[in-house]
Amino acid sequence: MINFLLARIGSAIITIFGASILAFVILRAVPTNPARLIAGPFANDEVIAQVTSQLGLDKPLFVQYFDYIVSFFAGDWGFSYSAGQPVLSQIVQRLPASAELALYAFLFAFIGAVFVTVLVSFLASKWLDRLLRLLSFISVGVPPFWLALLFLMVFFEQLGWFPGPVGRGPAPGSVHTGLFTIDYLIAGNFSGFATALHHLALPALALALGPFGYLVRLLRANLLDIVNEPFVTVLHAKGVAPVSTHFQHILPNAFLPTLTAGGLILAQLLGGSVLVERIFVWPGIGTLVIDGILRQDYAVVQAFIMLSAIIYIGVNLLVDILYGYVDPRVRRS
Amino acid sequence: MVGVVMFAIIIFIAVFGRLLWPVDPLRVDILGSLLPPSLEHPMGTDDVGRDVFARFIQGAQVSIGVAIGVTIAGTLIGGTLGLLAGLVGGWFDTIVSRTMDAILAFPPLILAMAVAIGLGPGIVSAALGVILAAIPWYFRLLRSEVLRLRTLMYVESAQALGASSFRLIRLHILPQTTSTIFIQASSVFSFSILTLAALGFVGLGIQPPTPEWGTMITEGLAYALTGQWWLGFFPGLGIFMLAVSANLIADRLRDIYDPKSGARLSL
Amino acid sequence: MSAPIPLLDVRGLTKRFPVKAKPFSRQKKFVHAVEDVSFSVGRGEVVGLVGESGSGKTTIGRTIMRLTDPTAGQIVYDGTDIAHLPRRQMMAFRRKIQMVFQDPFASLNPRSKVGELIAEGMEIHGIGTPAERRAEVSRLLGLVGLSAEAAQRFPHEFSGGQRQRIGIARALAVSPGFIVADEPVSALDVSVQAQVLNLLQDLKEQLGLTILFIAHDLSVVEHFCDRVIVMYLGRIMEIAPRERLYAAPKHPYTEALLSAAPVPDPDREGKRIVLEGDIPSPINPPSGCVLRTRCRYALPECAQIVPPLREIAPGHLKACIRDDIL
Amino acid sequence: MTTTSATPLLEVEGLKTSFKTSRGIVKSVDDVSFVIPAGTTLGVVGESGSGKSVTSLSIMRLVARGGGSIDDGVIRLNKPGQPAIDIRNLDEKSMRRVRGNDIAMIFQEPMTSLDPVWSIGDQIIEAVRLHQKVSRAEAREKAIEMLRLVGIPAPESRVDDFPHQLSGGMRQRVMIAIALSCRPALLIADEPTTALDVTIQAQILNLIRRLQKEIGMSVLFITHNLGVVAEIADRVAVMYAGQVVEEGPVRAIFSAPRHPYTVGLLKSIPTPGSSSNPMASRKLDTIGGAPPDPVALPHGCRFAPRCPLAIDECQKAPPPLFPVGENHGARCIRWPEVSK
Amino acid sequence: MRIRNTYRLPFAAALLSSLVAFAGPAFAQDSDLIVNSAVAPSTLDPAWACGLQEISFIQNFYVRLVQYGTAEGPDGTRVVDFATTEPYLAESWDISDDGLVYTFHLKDGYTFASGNPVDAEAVRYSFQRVLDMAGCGRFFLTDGHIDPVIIEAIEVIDPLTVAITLNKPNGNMLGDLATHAASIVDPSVVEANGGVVAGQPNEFMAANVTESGPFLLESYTANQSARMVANPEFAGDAPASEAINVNWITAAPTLLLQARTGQADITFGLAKQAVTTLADNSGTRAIAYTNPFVQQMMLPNTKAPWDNPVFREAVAHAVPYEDIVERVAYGYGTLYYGPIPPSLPGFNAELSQPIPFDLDRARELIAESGVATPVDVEVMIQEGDATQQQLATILQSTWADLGINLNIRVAPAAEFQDLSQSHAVQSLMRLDGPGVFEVGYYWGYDVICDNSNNLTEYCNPEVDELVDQLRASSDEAERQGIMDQVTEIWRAEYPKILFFEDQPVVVLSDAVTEFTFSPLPDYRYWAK
Repeated sequence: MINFLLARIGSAIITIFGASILAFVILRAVPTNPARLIAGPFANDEVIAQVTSQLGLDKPLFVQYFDYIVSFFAGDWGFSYSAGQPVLSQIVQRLPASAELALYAFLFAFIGAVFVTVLVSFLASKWLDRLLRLLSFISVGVPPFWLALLFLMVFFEQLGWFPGPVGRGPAPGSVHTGLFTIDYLIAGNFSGFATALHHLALPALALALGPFGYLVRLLRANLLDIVNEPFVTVLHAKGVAPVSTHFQHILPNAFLPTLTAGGLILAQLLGGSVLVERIFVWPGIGTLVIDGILRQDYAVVQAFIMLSAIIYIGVNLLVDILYGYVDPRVRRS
Repeated sequence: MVGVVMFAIIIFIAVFGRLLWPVDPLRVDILGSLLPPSLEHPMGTDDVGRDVFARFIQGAQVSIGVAIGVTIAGTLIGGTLGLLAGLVGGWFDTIVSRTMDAILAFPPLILAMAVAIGLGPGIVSAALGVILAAIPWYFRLLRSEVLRLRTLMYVESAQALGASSFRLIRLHILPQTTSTIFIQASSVFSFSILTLAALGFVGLGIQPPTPEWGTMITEGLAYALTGQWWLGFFPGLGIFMLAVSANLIADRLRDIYDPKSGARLSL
Repeated sequence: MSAPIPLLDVRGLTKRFPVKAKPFSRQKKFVHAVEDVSFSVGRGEVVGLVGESGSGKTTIGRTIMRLTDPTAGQIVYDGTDIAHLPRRQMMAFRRKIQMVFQDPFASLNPRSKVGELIAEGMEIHGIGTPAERRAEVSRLLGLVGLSAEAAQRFPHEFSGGQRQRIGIARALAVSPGFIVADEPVSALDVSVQAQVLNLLQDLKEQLGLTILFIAHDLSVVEHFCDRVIVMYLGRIMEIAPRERLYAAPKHPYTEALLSAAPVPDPDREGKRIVLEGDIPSPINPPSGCVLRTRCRYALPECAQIVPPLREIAPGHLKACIRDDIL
Repeated sequence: MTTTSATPLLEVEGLKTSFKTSRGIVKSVDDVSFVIPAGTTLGVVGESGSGKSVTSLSIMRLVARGGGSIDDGVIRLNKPGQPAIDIRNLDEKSMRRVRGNDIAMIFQEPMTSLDPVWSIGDQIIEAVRLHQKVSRAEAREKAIEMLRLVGIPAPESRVDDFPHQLSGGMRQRVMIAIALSCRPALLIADEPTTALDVTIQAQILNLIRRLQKEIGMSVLFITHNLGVVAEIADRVAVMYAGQVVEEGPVRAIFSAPRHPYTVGLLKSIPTPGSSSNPMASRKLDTIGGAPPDPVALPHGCRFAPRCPLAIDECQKAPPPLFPVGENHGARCIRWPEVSK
Repeated sequence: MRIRNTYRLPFAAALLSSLVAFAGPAFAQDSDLIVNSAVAPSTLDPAWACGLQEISFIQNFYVRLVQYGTAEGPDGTRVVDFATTEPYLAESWDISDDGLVYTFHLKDGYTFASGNPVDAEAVRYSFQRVLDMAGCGRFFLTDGHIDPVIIEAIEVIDPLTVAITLNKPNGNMLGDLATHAASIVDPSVVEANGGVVAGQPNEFMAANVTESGPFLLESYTANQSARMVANPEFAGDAPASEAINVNWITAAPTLLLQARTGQADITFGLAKQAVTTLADNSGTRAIAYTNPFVQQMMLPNTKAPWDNPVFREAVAHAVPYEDIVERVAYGYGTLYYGPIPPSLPGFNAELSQPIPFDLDRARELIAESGVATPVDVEVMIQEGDATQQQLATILQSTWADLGINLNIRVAPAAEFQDLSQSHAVQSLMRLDGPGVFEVGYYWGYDVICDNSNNLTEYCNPEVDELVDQLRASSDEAERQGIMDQVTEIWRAEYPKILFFEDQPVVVLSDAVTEFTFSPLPDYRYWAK
């Protein structure tokens, strides 16, 4: 187990470094000189040259890379010219909003997918199965930002059931986790909790639908595979009731691969949903990055790319470890 | 079946739309702006009075054209690398696999965005971004296919006859992977459509005034809550139909050729 | 009984597969698939190679075919050591040594026509013109008992036995002198198995083939082979002409194997010697004699030395230190 | 050895099971009848596709999962001292009580027949607790006891192992432990040794024989290996193309078969000891041709197209099972002329 | 060890500041005035700030020597009057006869948030800092005279007296001292946080304020929101509101939504089309003001084909001005043609009649110009600017009939700025106007020769001379004469296309009781 862990962590670190080089090289290809942006429109060449050397942009690329990596892991993720703030503090500020949205979207997608798929496969109704498949295709094919727009037009504009694109709603009085729903619960403020959830619902659903469809497809395929395994016939031959066969045997077996996919999805979501956040004006990392892109504030974009990669790899690593813990085949070998 | 019909409709619109609806997608009619759908303008008009349907048609051409290009390029590059890595092995395999791992460390959309930013906004850099994001998927697929097929008995039996590696690939390995590649390609096609639209949505897509669905949605966003829903709705519908039908086709193919494997790539 | 001049002489053949090493672990682990195996096959002889799973019999066949490279040892075919021959020079031998595979479903490319499959070897080795090859394909199909129009059909249109015939025709297409038949009938139903065995017998007689017949079914080997090599866990236990081996096995493993094989005779009585326990892992084979953990005759010494394969009678060799048994 | 009780433990009469496939309806089992007296072993032999596995799944009523249905026939289980159970007409819940409890089954693939994410102990415990009212701790004790019974060394520690940690032979032992944990009246063994090596096969056959004696159960043993049948069965049913073509005591079947197919089958296997007979031919006797297409079965005798004794009459009507000796039947109109 | 400590610091700081930021909105109260606007400030440093959004935000936290007056506005609101200058920190001032020395007498009792007095030394330090750092602020502070810098010396006479010496007279000096660039910052805080480095921005000051003005910045989340409360220690007039919540909302639908539902009290930056949908909305009123910002297309006069004045005249006639005002500006635009925007003092409507849309005339002029058609021209617009994109699209379509192929190049903000500053594009669109509302300042970069900020590259030595006279003069009549003269010269040369002067629309909720409009919003006068 220790060896397994060390090996996974080792390869994760190598991958992160590979990814950081990639991110660095890609973004340094940008033609515009960030110094000019920082210096402002009335700056003369002298000022621009000053700022350039202040940013270290006149050094060789590999030195810049080295500097960047060293300072990145030292907690200095660069300075956002468009916000006049260090990137790290901006990201730390916005992380809870993205994390909360991601968490709920993930829960909706994962719990929804597992529940619906297992139910449909248990009921073994061809008709329901077709419906579910269709639903999964629809959900995978919908561009999330368009869906967000449709949600707003229908559930906010037409029906008025949910709040419009106004972000997270009122903040709780005391801050513990930065996740509004949790903080409200800690404070014992249930109406606040309901409000926060109300604000979360539409963006989280818009975000959840794609992963939901993906997970449904995956889980469905796995369930079909497992149902045809000989051991299921054995279970029937043992006289195990279909309910237990399905939920105690087939589901755990089919669930394991879904776990990995779930991890990837969570990692992607945690990195901020660039698209949906923008529409719902969610004050998260996604919005920050879009602004960064539009203003060519590359310190922000680069930090975000690095962060996504690290989260992605980190969550993958966690899932692998979890998987090893849950699946006896990996655990003991 | 539904997939094929939907796909056919969109392709038909893309190819013959201009003939059936010969309206210039760039023609501005300022005073006729923001008109709701009508017989004269089946999808309404946009903020400077351009016919949304005409733009929808041209958007279909752009989206499909680019997605096809991306899919083909991704298949060729990723597939070739995968074949080589699986066959040659050794340090080549190690280096390429590591590189692919690094690429896979990025959520696909983020990677495509990074490339599009790095190369400057535009359809070419957006397409390159999507290609780069798609390559590792092909690479992994082909590499594992090669490794799997190499141990198959009929490949060994050809090897026992003295067949060269090249012959093995050409006659015994590559033909077996076509269905897998095709399935993968339709997934990637759907992925490209969605990603290109997403890039357009964040302003990294094609340059106006050429209509591109993702960009059209962004532009329509501002009008969604002032009542002019048609600006963003129809291009979204186009993306939706194309992506869903490509997925349906991929799934059908998978049912036919490879009923065991699940979905492979998602946004 | 004097052994004929060997066509194939295997000396000290060893094949170890590295096990995917755990990171940070010092010693590399190997699957000891074949350990120091020597035997020979005479021209025109049919030699059976029997053993249970993990005995290394299939690995020997694949190594002779150079589908995998041996770790050590020599494979001398007709005077040339082909164990480490470079690709180009090996090509000449690919014509001379051919293989019939176990699974007739998996060993034929489902997308190629039968004619193409049979002609492939000729094509690779540049034998004949396309027309000549077509004629040869028809002849071969006739030889294995299929009609000539089978060439135009795909493998899935044939039954298991027919496919195995196609596999045989494919191997014969390059006129080999030596055939490695790797469990050629074990995937077939009993009645079909008999047909294929008969075909192989006919071909052997007609074409003077030399065959290394790999199998786990003792009665098939007894029926078909002249000489039998018994393997266990990568090593040869016993080599003997079939009459001697089946009548009077000299190695405890052979004895147990023969005793364990079910016989279609409800009246057969007699005590059955059941080998206790599982076959040990080939990654950590027992020291000394690999059988000792399951052998009822095992002595403490058995753990000390690897028993050499020694001749106890003309043409009869065994790897056991005890002569006081059996 | 065989006590011929008045009512056999299992009676199967006129069983018909079919599957819907894309090519048409496949009558996998067509009018199959046999009985298994208590405490005896019936060996069912046949080549692939002959319907032997479907017969066993029909008895367990597990064909529906594969898209099959039992169309006709009677399957009756007579446990001593209890009313007969009509398996075909049982409701699903009662059927579940029969499965694993009265009739247990073991399968060909020991590698895939166990749930990979459950420990073997839990899988035995599950079986025990399904049919017996015992506590978990008691069930665990029982599981360890069963593991010891099937010859797994150190059962106390292995009870928490997972299937992937066991060899094929060990897994088959675990399967047997699960099957026998509720002391079933009938054990159906569907090719239980086919995937195993010959020395392991011998171990498992010995085990089944030993346990059968200890528990006093009947066994329905399905195999394609005539040697195995000869060793384990009291009676033998030979199946061909969905039908039992011959049924009788094991000695009679091997020494005096009355169906041409049985004869052909026996002749086509290499005879052990042939090497010591210098006169023995190197050629085997074979059955010409191939089994019929399951969707286009011959109208008359299904074996007729391959039968050396076939006459025109054989094509006309399906032959019934003729009594050809004591408890011995053969589905051949020319049975008196058939000899080995 | 040392290295570690320095590494740990930024982490801790970031975490801390983020916690503070979470806590920030928590103190928002119902009584707060809510102000929403579309664009967020990118820096809080007065020496570095350039754009409207920075200027209008920053100026609330700092006191300046002088301030603009106010006047009656539409709908019961008021407007800031850039023509008048009133005392602020300075009680009074003397200007030497030659117009070169300005001596200010400061009020006593003003303090920084740190408790330090706002004295003559602080004024000197703040001004010198702006000049040394050489950022945008210097341009405002010097009225654009940076080469050489017009301010020759800043001297502390005594703690309450400071003198500024110019190297040439400038009629608008007091106006410049009322801008954000002349904000008085706390020298002790600046020195403690990086001090002044010539030519370089200060990261601390970019994210923090050293309050000397009417408001304290209670919380600030960049690009998102801020809460400001009245500064209890402020010695000047207290602001009309106790606390103001400012939200920056880039998403147009949200901005509209919050305005529509009354969640925002004051909303800036709504799209004109969106404003029209609020016409019947109860609880809000949309009020249009004027400011001298003009939607324009720069036609660099030195680049072909724009180097041909007749061709420029032709394209100026090929713009459907009225349709554009109706459907792009939705009526919130003023048509004119001249070098002075209508809302800048000195505008002469008589002389600045709009150009008629006349395609036939344009065709004639093109033929006359000798420019061979079809001709390809490129126009750069800024990414995300819907209005510019509409205008470019309209021109593209309209000009296609004239044989002019207009290619649109959409550039992200940074690239846009880079390319326009380096004069590397054939033409570009811009919403542009002066940061100091005085013609001299505006012309000082927009019409005079050899000025990198003159994006039309218009150059007429005769005009240059007139501009110099104008900037030195303080005589109203003389100034008007010069302005009219320049207008006539400029107009004849068609240096650029002027689509319309943009009328800013502010949406006020009915709760708002006091509102004073300024193009550079000053929050002091707002209340509900």
